[in-house]
Amino acid sequence: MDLEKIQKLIEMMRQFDLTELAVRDEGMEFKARRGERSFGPVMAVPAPIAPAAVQQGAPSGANSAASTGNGASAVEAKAEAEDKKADGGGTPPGLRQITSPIVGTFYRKPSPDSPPYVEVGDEVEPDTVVCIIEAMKVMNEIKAEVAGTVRKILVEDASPVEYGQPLFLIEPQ
Amino acid sequence: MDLEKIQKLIEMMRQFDLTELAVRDEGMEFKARRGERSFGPVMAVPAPIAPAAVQQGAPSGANSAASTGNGASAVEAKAEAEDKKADGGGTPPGLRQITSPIVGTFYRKPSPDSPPYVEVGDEVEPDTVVCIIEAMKVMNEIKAEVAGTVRKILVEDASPVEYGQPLFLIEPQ
Amino acid sequence: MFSRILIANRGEIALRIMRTCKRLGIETVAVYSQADRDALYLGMADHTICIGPPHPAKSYLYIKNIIAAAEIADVEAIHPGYGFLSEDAHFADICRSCKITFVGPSVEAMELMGNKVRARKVAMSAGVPVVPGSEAPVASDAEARDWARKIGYPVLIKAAMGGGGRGMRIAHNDASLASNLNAARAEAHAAFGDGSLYIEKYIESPRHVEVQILADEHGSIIHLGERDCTVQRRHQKMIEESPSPVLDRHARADIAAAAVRLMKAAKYTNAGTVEFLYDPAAKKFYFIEVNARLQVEHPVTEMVTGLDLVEEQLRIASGERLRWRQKDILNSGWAMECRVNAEDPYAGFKPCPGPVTRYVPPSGPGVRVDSHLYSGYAVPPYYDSLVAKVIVHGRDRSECIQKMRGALEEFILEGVKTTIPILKEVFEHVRFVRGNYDTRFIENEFKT
Amino acid sequence: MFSRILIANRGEIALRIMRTCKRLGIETVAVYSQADRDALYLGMADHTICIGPPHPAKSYLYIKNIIAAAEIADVEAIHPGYGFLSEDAHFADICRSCKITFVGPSVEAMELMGNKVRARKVAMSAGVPVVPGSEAPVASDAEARDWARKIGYPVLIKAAMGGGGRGMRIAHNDASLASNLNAARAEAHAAFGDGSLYIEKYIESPRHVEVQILADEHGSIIHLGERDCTVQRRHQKMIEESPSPVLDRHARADIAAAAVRLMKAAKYTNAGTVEFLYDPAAKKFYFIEVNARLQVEHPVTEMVTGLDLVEEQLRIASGERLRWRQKDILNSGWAMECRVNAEDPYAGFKPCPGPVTRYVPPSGPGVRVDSHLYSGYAVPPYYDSLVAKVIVHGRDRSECIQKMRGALEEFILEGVKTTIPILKEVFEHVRFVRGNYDTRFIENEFKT
Repeated sequence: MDLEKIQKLIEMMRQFDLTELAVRDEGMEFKARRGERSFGPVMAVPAPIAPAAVQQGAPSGANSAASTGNGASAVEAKAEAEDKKADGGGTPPGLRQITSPIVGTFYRKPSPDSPPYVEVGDEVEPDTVVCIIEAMKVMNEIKAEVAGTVRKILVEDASPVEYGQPLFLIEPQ
Repeated sequence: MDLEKIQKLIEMMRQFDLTELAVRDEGMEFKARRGERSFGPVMAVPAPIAPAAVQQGAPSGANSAASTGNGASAVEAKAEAEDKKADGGGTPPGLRQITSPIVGTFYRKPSPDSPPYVEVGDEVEPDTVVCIIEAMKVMNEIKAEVAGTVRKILVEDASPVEYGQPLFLIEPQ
Repeated sequence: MFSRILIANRGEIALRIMRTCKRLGIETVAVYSQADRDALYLGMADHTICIGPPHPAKSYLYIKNIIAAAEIADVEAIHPGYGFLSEDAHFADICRSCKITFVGPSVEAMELMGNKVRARKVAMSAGVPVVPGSEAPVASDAEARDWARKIGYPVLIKAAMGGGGRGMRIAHNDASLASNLNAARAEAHAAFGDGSLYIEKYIESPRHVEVQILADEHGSIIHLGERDCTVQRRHQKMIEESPSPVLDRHARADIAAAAVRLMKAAKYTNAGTVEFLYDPAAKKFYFIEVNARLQVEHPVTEMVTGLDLVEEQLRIASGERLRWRQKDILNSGWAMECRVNAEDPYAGFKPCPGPVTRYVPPSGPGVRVDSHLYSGYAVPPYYDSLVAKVIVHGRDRSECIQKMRGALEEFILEGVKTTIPILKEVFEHVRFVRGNYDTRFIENEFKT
Repeated sequence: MFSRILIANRGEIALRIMRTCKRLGIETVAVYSQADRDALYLGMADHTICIGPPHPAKSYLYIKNIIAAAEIADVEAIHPGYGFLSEDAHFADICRSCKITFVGPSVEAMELMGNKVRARKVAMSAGVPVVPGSEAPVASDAEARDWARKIGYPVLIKAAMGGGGRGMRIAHNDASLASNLNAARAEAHAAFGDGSLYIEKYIESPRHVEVQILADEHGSIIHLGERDCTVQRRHQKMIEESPSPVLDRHARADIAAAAVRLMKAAKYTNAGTVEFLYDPAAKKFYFIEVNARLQVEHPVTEMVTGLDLVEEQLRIASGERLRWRQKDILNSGWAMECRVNAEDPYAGFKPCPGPVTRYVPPSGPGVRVDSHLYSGYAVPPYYDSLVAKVIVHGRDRSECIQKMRGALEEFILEGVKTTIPILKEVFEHVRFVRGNYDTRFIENEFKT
């Protein structure tokens, strides 16, 4: 799920003062409703990111737009956003992301000739090493931090990754 | 999902003052609703003033956004705006404004010692002179242009007035 | 100096004039049409007066309401900006009869310069070269043909009352002259109410070079160097720079001296510009016309001289003496201006009014943007499509080109189509970068 | 010259550095924290890399992620801007060991200048006057008292590792010295992890004057004149100008020569600033410290010299020789800068982060605004509250004051409280206009 797109859609709703918006395209479905009243600054004001969201490594998501709202409907929107976070932030329902805690180069294998740490379908435990990220010539092992099954590997081997970039989708046990 | 397309659709909604829009095309579905009330320009976008509105000296109001519209709902919106204008633009219900057609100095009397052309409560015909406006040493007689009763005199004697400035409130017969 | 003036204009130039007034402690009265009532720059004025509906003829060109506004606001002077009433001698005359100072030249100088035939005569009498041609409107097609043969084809047919490239046609031989004369006459009648035409030499690959003049009412006159405005589309300037990349030291001195001679002969006062065609191959220049007002591209001269031309205009109009002698004017570095218009450059420069959804102008060392835009402003459809001027100053031409590329790249202006994309193309074009182009550069090299 | 650099900073200075890179054709890699991910200036970068969460310690100060970003983006150099890692010799050392050029002085010069006691010794050895005081941290309260008596009260107690006014106390006699020493030591321990203190002469009515230096890696060094940064609140600069209104020709030459001597002795390279206290009554100046980086107020120097200091920094760092000799530097006119902070000036300069609902910066001849703001930007609460710098250039100080008043008046910045109102007050204050004030001007004359 592309949180940025969702945020943009929600921002557009606020910017153009929509009360309802529903879009279905390319397998994605989006539906939202806002309160009847007009909300504060009409221009696309990106609200400061809530530290809570940040510490979870979640992109500045749907909830940040809602957080500038006020009145009942904003609370609703926020509650909805929290729900989404509980089932995985910006990920498909039921899946969890493993994000990069540092900047560096992502490697799926301990050495060029070794087999990858994990493949799609593998079971992982919280302390299973799923990849290494090289930064300043140091290899940093990244652990799953969750028990479950690898459902998707989001980054190509030997690619650069930035802070907070999603690396794997895991289906928790 | 093409965000730009969506934004354009939403912008069109605002531009043409739609309250609802639903589109299904090439596998994409879009549906949105805006509040019933006038939102005012969202980013304080002053729409070009329709010449019609201007000649009536009405302030650039909610209706100006509609004036650029076309298509069914825009026509509806426009009709609504016209209704508003009919009951006096920015004036209390049932009253009509006499606005200044030129820039100059407003005088209620033909000469300092004369009585005023009209007082509150006076009946006027369309060709009753209600005041003079002096511009470039020329005294311009301003007529009521409507039959009715003077309900309010909005400008002090001997004050400067600008183009389109409301001078009198008339209750039409 | 004045204590209160009225600005009989709108948009970026009204804002530009207000900035100088603010600095000098002059109160400003801004007039506006109903189409401009929400413009933010009105908030900077000390007083604002609505002068009419959107159509310019009923507001910014409607002398009666402007004079009435000046009278009720009790101003000492009116600054006309450029366009609208700025070159209207009749308006200047009414100002004078109402005892309001018109910030510009005298009525007489405006009348003289507003008539191209008379202006040309003044130039010739001052020893300033003019484009060879009929010195008066041609009385007949036969006279036109005689002139054309004497000068040599190709020749240009020009409307006596035209300007900005309107009412011009080229004839390459007797036949095309005959057919073009009829068409040009009809056009001139329709556009200017006067079908007078004259014939002149058509210069194949000209540069547009103009000289900025300042003259006070006490007989002092100086020039502030030249501007090169060769990059034009449909005879309207797109990019201006100073100095000109094609003048050598001698040509630069000659052209400036000629401009000063002409303006002296015309008893011209205040700021004005003498426009020339320059033929780089022959190293010859020819007087075209005088713009008896502040010009759109005046910031280019401000950047290289450090002067504020609006301040100089106001000082001169209030009767002060020029504070500078010619030797005090030290042009330094190079400056360029790009005009950003709300137009689609790839659809014949079709105007594109409408709401500006996001506006973030460039800035940085040596970058200036003159514009009345802001996020949320709606460009009205009633007026000129110029919405911003990007001006850069650098040590030399190549630094200017670098800065302008950066500035155009950085410029965020969303919601309306603008000329920014084609300006970017021009700044990448090898002929522009080398300074090797003529006034037909845009039409010849770009798909517009 | 470099072909790709990383900018290890954010906000207006990241944008400022990008502008110069764009112009010079240098690709830029912008790093950002999650709090800055929507900042528009990131769109100007060729590459962007998220380096951490909003807290600076985990992003803009987190060396590991910045170096990793530099490596994956394969840059040749890192420009640190000001603040954050710009004066961190350890970071510069890591850059060097990773073969990435740090755009700034050498690690050795940074270490030398980062330590005030060592920097002071260099100054003394170069014959540059320093404020009379203990040349090393005082070992005991008794030693402090001996110094204080020797120098004469009032004296200043300063933390060896302090800066920007933090960790300073004034003592007027033995008793206040004793009590302030304890408090200052505890504060210094808490703030800097080092309780070392030293004692120096307290100058009653000082001006803050600093000299901008450029030095290449081939032994050439020049100065670009001085800046006067006397208008401060809580020891943080609010307004800077060049030249200083209180220096005469001799003092100006002396202070510049002293700065050059000091930087030569320190084998300093790249851009740097030597800060002095100037006592206008005694016409004496005293070295305070060196800022081994680009400064917030560098545009003031750019306006009077016509140089681009970021360009000079990049050229020097890439090994080029200075393109200027001292005689080529011709400071012309006057320049001033106002720092606009998102703070409430009437509530103790409390930071006011939040959404900017409308942003329309001033412009016009001689006006420059360096800012990363735009309508709709949200000022994050995690970083410095500086959001815009208004810079003006004029012929003289009074023209600068006029221009700045106009620019501040014109500035539309809604949604957050800013220091614009108090800046306007300062520009109307008779003592400011006359140039007659000291570093305590704001606290003494304004209710903040």
